[in-house]
Amino acid sequence: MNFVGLFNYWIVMVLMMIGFYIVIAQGNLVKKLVGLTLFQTSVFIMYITMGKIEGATAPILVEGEALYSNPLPHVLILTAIVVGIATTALGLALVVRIKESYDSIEEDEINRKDQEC
Amino acid sequence: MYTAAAFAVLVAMLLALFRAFAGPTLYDRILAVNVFGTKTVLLIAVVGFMMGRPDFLDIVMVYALMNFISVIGILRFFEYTAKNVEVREE
Amino acid sequence: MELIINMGLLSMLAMTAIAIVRIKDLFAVAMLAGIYGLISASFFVMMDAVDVAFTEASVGAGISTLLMLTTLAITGRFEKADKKSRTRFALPLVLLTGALLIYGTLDMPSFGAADSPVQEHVAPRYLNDSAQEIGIPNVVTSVLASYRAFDTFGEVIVIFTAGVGVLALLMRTDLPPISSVKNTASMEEHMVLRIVAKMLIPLILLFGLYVQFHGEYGPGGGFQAGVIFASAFFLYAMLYGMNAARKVIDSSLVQVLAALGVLIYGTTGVVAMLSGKNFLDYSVFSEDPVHAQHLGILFIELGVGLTVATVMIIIFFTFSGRSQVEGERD
Amino acid sequence: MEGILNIVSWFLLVFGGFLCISGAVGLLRFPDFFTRMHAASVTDTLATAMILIGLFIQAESWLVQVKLVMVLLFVLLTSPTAGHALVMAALHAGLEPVLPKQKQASVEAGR
Repeated sequence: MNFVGLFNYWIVMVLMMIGFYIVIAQGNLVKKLVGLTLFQTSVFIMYITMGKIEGATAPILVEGEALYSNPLPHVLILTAIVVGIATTALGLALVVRIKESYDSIEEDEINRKDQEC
Repeated sequence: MYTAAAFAVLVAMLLALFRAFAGPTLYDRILAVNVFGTKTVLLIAVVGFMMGRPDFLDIVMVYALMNFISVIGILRFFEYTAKNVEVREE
Repeated sequence: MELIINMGLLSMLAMTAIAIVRIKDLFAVAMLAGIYGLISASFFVMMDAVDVAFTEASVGAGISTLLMLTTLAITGRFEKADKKSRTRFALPLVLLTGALLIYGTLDMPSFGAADSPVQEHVAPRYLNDSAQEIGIPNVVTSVLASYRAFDTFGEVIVIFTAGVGVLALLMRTDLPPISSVKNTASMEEHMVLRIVAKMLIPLILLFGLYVQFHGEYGPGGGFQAGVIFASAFFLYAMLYGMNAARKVIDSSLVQVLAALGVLIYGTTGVVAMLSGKNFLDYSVFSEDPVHAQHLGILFIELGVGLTVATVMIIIFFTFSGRSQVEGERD
Repeated sequence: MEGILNIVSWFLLVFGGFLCISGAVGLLRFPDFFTRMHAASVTDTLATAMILIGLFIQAESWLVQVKLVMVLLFVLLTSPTAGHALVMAALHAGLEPVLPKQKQASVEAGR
């Protein structure tokens, strides 16, 4: 088995699953958003890993370098990071509103209060 | 020798990470975050030289800046919210 | 050696993620998320993605930690223990999915291979031709701002919309006028911090401008510059209190500027259309095609920087304003 | 000349690396927050200065050297400030150092 060649992808999958676990198993809404961030970052790492070429250098052209890593994943991920923080902020804003109307950010308590009404 | 320095910084990062996991007080964690940030600054600087592209020191600057800002932020919000909260966790 | 650093950083990422699962103190979780951002940004530097590392360092380690903490100031610090029933269901599901995904990776091209499918389509064209067509050394910027500028336009609008959404959810119109409130800066006792910050803020703003306009030649550009620019204002607001910051930055002006950034970007495209070219075809700006590309990239990076900076300021100030109101109510 | 500079920078880099590790060991092993703070902040500043100066000697273009000096100044300005703020916050929050038994007794007697 190609350990060195696939190690990055395995870590990506582990991180992805940890994020997934937090989202489905833990009830606190802020923690869920942290889990989403973990998941998101694992995808970033996967893209960037794919763009890397052994022995290449960063895609900013200089004299005397012939081999550059793939710039396209960098562009996609760069914008994705900023969009990610914007959407996380939106999620956190929703959490604040939920806290104000339910006085709790635990999923179970919110569900229970919903059923009581 | 870049290799030696980079490796040493990496080990230091690992140790700081363990302190961040262990706590026990929140201030220990903040300290660990701060140390970790400074070590990242060093790592990126050394790695830039190691890979032969030392003109990326702009990134190092951002790391130093963000490290400072996040420590200030943590302190501010901690003081702001936790005036009456126990220092020790749990 | 680079391989060892890579693996070390990745293992640290995994350890941090596991610690995040286990720790119930959400303040500590926010801090670990900050560390997670720092590590992944260092990893991006190792993978030659300097622009991405730039963005992740400022966003993942800086801004998102601050936002989490501001939220926690309102929602409370501790999390309830996990429910047994739920973990019993979740753990096997996660393990199964993970095993399937890892089985899937066995067919992936090996890390760093120069002949993997990703490298063989459009990337060689960008790398070989962008020097003649666009004339700037940073290929990431030329792809971002010229080849795929329409895509970036979409991203900018998403960011703008998120800012509008946060405002719609959290804005208070009933905030008392500035002069009537006592300045409730919680860091009044930190004299040293305040003086150092006073020295740093102009430098940070200058650095932000450098990143904005040097993005064609080195790592950087509108996205990163916007975040750095905004962070100077965050520093001011954190150390001198929200009221002082509200005096410096008029919130309605910031909202107008956020829209203006999108407008600059869109206008650049529409001008090209009105001159009979395609949307965002920069060749209308000048006779010399390379010069025209330079001008076009300058305009849209300006739009991006403006929108990102102002949206970040809007988000942070709206959150902090909310927590300030909450604090006074208690 | 070249050779001497190389040796100096080699020494600075390696010794800076050593200081990093020793500070981190202190951060991990010391008994309470204040001693950990001491270990971390003292070595942090020195190690950063040493490594950055070592790189400064190796740098080939003046632009890189200017940037290194900027980073060094920035770190020298912010790192002690953050440390100061942190300790002050901890003291205000009522965190107390762990003292040896006799000292603890004398402190309590003094109250």
